[in-house]
Amino acid sequence: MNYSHFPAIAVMGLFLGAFLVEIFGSKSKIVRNIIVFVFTTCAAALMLYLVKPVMLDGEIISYWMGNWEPVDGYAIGIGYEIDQLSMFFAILVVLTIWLSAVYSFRYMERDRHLGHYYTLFLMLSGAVLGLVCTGDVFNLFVMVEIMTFAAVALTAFRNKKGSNLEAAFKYLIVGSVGSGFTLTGITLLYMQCHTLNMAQLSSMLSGNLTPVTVLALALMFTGFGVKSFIVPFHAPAADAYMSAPTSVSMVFSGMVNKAGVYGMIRLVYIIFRAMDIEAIQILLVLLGVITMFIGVTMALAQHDLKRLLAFHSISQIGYVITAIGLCTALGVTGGLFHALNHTLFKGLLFLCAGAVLYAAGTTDLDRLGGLSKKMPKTCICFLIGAFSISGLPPFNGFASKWMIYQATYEKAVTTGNLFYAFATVTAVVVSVMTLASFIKVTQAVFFGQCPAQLQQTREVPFSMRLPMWIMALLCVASGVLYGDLYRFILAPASNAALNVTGYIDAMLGSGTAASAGIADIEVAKVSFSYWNPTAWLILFAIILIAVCWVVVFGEKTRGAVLQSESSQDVDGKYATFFSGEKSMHSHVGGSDLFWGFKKNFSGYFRVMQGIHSGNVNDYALMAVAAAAIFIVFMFVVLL
Amino acid sequence: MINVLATIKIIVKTLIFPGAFFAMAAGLLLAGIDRKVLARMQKRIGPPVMQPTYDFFKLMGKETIVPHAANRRVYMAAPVVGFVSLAVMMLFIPIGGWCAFTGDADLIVILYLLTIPAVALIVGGSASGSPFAGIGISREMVTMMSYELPLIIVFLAVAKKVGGDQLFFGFRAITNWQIANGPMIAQLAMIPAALAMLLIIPAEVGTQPFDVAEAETEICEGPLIEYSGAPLGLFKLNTAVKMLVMTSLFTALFLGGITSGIHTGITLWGIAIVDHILRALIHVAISAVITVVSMTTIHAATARLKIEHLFKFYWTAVTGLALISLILVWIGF
Amino acid sequence: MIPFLKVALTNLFSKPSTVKYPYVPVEAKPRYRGRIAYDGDKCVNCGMCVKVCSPGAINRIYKDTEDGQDITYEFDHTSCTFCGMCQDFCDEGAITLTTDYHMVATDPEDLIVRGVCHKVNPKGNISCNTDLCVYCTLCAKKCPSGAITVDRAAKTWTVNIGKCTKCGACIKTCPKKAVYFAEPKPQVVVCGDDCVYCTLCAKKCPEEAITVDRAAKTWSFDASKCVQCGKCVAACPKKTLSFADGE
Amino acid sequence: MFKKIIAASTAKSPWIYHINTGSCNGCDIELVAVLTPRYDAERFGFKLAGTPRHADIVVVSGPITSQSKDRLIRTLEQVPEPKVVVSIGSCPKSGNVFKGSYSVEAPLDKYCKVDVSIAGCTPKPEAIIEGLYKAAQILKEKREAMNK
Repeated sequence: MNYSHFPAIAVMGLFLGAFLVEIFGSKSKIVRNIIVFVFTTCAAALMLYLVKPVMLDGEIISYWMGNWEPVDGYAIGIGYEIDQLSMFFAILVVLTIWLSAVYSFRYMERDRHLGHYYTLFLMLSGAVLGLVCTGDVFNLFVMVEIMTFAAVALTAFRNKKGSNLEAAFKYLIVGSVGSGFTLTGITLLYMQCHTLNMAQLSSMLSGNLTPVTVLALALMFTGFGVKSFIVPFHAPAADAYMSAPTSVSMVFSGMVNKAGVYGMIRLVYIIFRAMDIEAIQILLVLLGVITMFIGVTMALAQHDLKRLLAFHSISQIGYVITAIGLCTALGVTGGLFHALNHTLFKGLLFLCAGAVLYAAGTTDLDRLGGLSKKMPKTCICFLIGAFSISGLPPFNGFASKWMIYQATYEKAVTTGNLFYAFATVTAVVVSVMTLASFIKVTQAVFFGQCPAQLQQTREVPFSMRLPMWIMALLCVASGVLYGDLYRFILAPASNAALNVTGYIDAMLGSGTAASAGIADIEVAKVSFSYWNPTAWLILFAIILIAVCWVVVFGEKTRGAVLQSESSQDVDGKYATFFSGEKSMHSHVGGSDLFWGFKKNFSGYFRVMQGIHSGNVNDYALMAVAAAAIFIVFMFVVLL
Repeated sequence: MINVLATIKIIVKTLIFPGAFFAMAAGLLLAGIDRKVLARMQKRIGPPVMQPTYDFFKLMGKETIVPHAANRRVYMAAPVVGFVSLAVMMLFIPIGGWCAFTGDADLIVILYLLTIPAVALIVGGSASGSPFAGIGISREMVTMMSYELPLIIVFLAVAKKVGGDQLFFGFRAITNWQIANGPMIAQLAMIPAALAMLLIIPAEVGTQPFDVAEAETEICEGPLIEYSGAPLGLFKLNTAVKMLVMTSLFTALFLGGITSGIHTGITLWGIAIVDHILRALIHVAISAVITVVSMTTIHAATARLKIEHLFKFYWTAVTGLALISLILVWIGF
Repeated sequence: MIPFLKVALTNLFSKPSTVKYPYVPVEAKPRYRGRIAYDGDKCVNCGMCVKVCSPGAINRIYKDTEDGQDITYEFDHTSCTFCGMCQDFCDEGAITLTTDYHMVATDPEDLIVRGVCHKVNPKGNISCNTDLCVYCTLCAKKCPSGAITVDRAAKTWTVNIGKCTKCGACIKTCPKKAVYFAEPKPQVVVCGDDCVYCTLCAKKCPEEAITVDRAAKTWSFDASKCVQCGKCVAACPKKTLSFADGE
Repeated sequence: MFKKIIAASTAKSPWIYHINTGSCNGCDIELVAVLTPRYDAERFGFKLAGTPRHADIVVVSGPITSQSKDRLIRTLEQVPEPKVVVSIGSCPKSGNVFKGSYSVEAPLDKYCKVDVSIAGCTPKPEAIIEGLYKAAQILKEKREAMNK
């Protein structure tokens, strides 16, 4: 079975699906759902079939569009190249697409024009899958463009609300500023090296960095920075995530900013191999740390659930960028693992937010409350997501964050540079603040007292809960079975990122890399002393015994006699204690928590309000200013 | 075939010696000593040292009322999860140089295991649906945010001191290093870090000046307001066991080398029972001394802080202390 | 913080200042107003304590006996404020507030102090020896039920037998010892001068001790038959008849 | 055996919750004085609890003004089961000098069974300790009664 065609088929299939849904989809719901389901599932099947050869056997698939083989060493046609790194991101992409599609069947049923919705959705997924599989720089840019415009259109999908249109407009402007920079960078590269194939570019650029290529690097660095929403460019992302329908914002946080990160890795690790220079590493780590901190502090101050989750996506991307910026084996593995985990738990959290929106009609933290008794399953899923993102041990957030701390501090100790230790400290503090903001959400939305108008909320239908349960199980599984995950998926992916020779030889025939003088970095076996799973088995044994005790003991207690459904008229023994008063509705909402923290940081928050002013020209100005800084920095450092 | 003796040994370790039972007994004992010494500092006789044990068993006997607004499952499960994580933590902290489980467990793992009891209290309080609890958990969260920063800096300083240019986060490495060149507290550079750690312990356990979250007078015991009977007993037990965990963490990090010289060699069924008992006793004695030094004296001398002062105190004074020692270690003291 | 630390550490090594109460008996200060002790014999049932007790914690239960009354005084400690007013106003010193403070009870009965005062009614009525009396009106003021009226100008001293509870307060206070319980002389009925000889008193008298002759306008009284029932005095339309002491 | 330990320790760690239904604060300061170094009720395990949910002994002071009546009833209901009600001072039992006023609904017995009453208009701290100690014994008997 010649599987080298599969990536191309998968990408084209998705675009074909988009086309078909546009034609047949607008008439009947069932036809539309079937088309979407069929195409997403077959794309997923095709890509997952490739996991065994690429990941386990270490084979790199190279496929030339239209059979345009490279002519005496020069690659002319568009080449698709799937190495372990792109396979890793492909798994991520495919998983997110499938789950979001299943979720949106019931979630979007109240909206109109669903035909157009699914077209844009399939366009977006096809673009990102294409972006991940391509080996050609310009094809990468084209896919980025399709992704951006599909994303902008989806953000403005519910165009009745004015704020959605404004958010889409902002995303469009900043997105195209970024794409502009990327395109200029690519043209400069093409002018210099007369080729667009990444492998060839990398072999030609490995030693001789001329001013033109350095400018190209700086511009493309900004371009991909914009796409992955790191700090100077993160503001439109927050609005975009909030206003897009939740099944789409899950795809945004799971896939779209990962695509930006993938572009960044390709750029810095493979094409320019600029990571050996200390200054670039410090730049990336600095950007990551700032993104982390600003993302989480802004999230703490939010009043809306989806906006809070958006800022958390930005801060978690900060984690991934910091880890990747370290350029050590453990760092890259940690970064990739955190990217995977982030897709899982952030997707889960967005799905739960969607469920709350679907059931309760609003995601405003001040007007929600006490939903855990009305929607118990969503509450459990949300708790699993919240505990994984804040990195509590049994869940997956802990495993990847732990690796990131180990990597940053190992880097600090080996290079003797205190800056990395500062990065570790910020990472830990940001992780606690993440926990704080999710405690705020659980208290504001799920626990506490239920306002009168939310008494009738019911649990969301099963087809929305299925993706939630799948993601929750994946979160727990990747947290516990983390040793095997590392062996089969993470190690090959991080090796592929660090060692370019395999990538080049696969595309242009063996030996070209050696001739270009690119030596293979001996990737140190990742030595982390994570505690072995037997300790975990005992923990689970204890928990099991304890839970049975609680259940058994639970029966004996004369627990709450569930009086009439309306919770307000319960009085006497089982009413909450109001120092004697009759228990009335007084719910400690999300916005009045963490008074002590906000008071101490009031100066900082005033500055933040200034930066997130909300008008487009500020954001565009920030993007261009950042590009200028990067250009100056690259010239000073690289030449 | 899992060899039976090993599993029995693991189960015994988990449930009896350093695990649940030992943690419970030693924790309640430490809490009793803390209350007794505090009373003596106020020139009064004070309760018997077994008082927390009596409190625990009395609460076990009380009726458990689950308020109507509470989410029953989470409300009942929260204290149990808290206790389980504390019991597991005791397995990984070396007692007198001997680790129940793999010696190379890691400071970061301990750091995160420390957050689970606090999160259990928070989620439990939030699940009880009372507005007082809402305020209580927000204060508990800010307290956690405030002591986490200096705690990680202290850990990094210790790891750097032990590791030199490689990275050793594991307890076995720390203990071996301390056996080789004397307890960490004797090093000049590490004294500020030890001081910072001593100041962190009361905030983590939540004793008087820093128990803003469970202020009896202002917000009627904060998150624990709706709890009664067995769950409340478990939460009180969690606080006591946290005392034991934090003090034994301090001993492991800063007084490592002292107690590791005990080898009487008398073995029973292959387990050096006598060594374990001796080690446990010395360990609890040291923990008691540290409890008195770090928690009781501050408790007797100061009044409860406001939450913003607590946050400012930890992010300026205690973090400063920890940073001094980190920089000193970095320069190569 | 430092000074408190010093105090705390010094306390740590000094003896605690706790009084181990249940094992070391603790006596209340001498003038502590604790449980009420009531001495029934000294009490003369003058009722001043009941009048003066603000929460009304004292109540009396009467039981008639052949020569007087048995009055049980109940002091309810659960409603007493221990102000000590009853002790101050009791001239006999029958009520004293002891220094016993152990007033803890599971059933309220234990907190009620009871005492019985056997009151023997003195035979005669109060009367005043006019030559010793200097009309200083002290006895009138002292009388709890206001039975005595003294007119300093007219130098008259009268007593209202109905109101008098025979408590003897006046006897004690009279500086000249002029007031005394007079021997109960056989009462004699005396007719005033505005009698109209309507013979009503004669008809009312059950023992026919009074004979009236309308024509001769004469009124005569036979002391031996009289049983001092008082019907004649009540019946006289002109209110001229009244008791007086015979010899 | 476990039941015996629970019953024994119920007597040894009674937690007090104080309800002031309009008292002149004489008894309130006296009750708190009991926890000071001189009298130190903590020797017997007494501790002031913040909420009725944590309470074993409920100490009621004050003549139960009409404002505080229904709050008193509700709070008494919220105390978990083996509980003991103690009236301190003479106000709760009879309304003391305020008896007969339009706003005083005095005897506490109307609302719940008073297990121990400590008389004295501000009873002496030693008397309070004695009363609380007796209340702790009653608590133990109630706990044993619950076992059967």
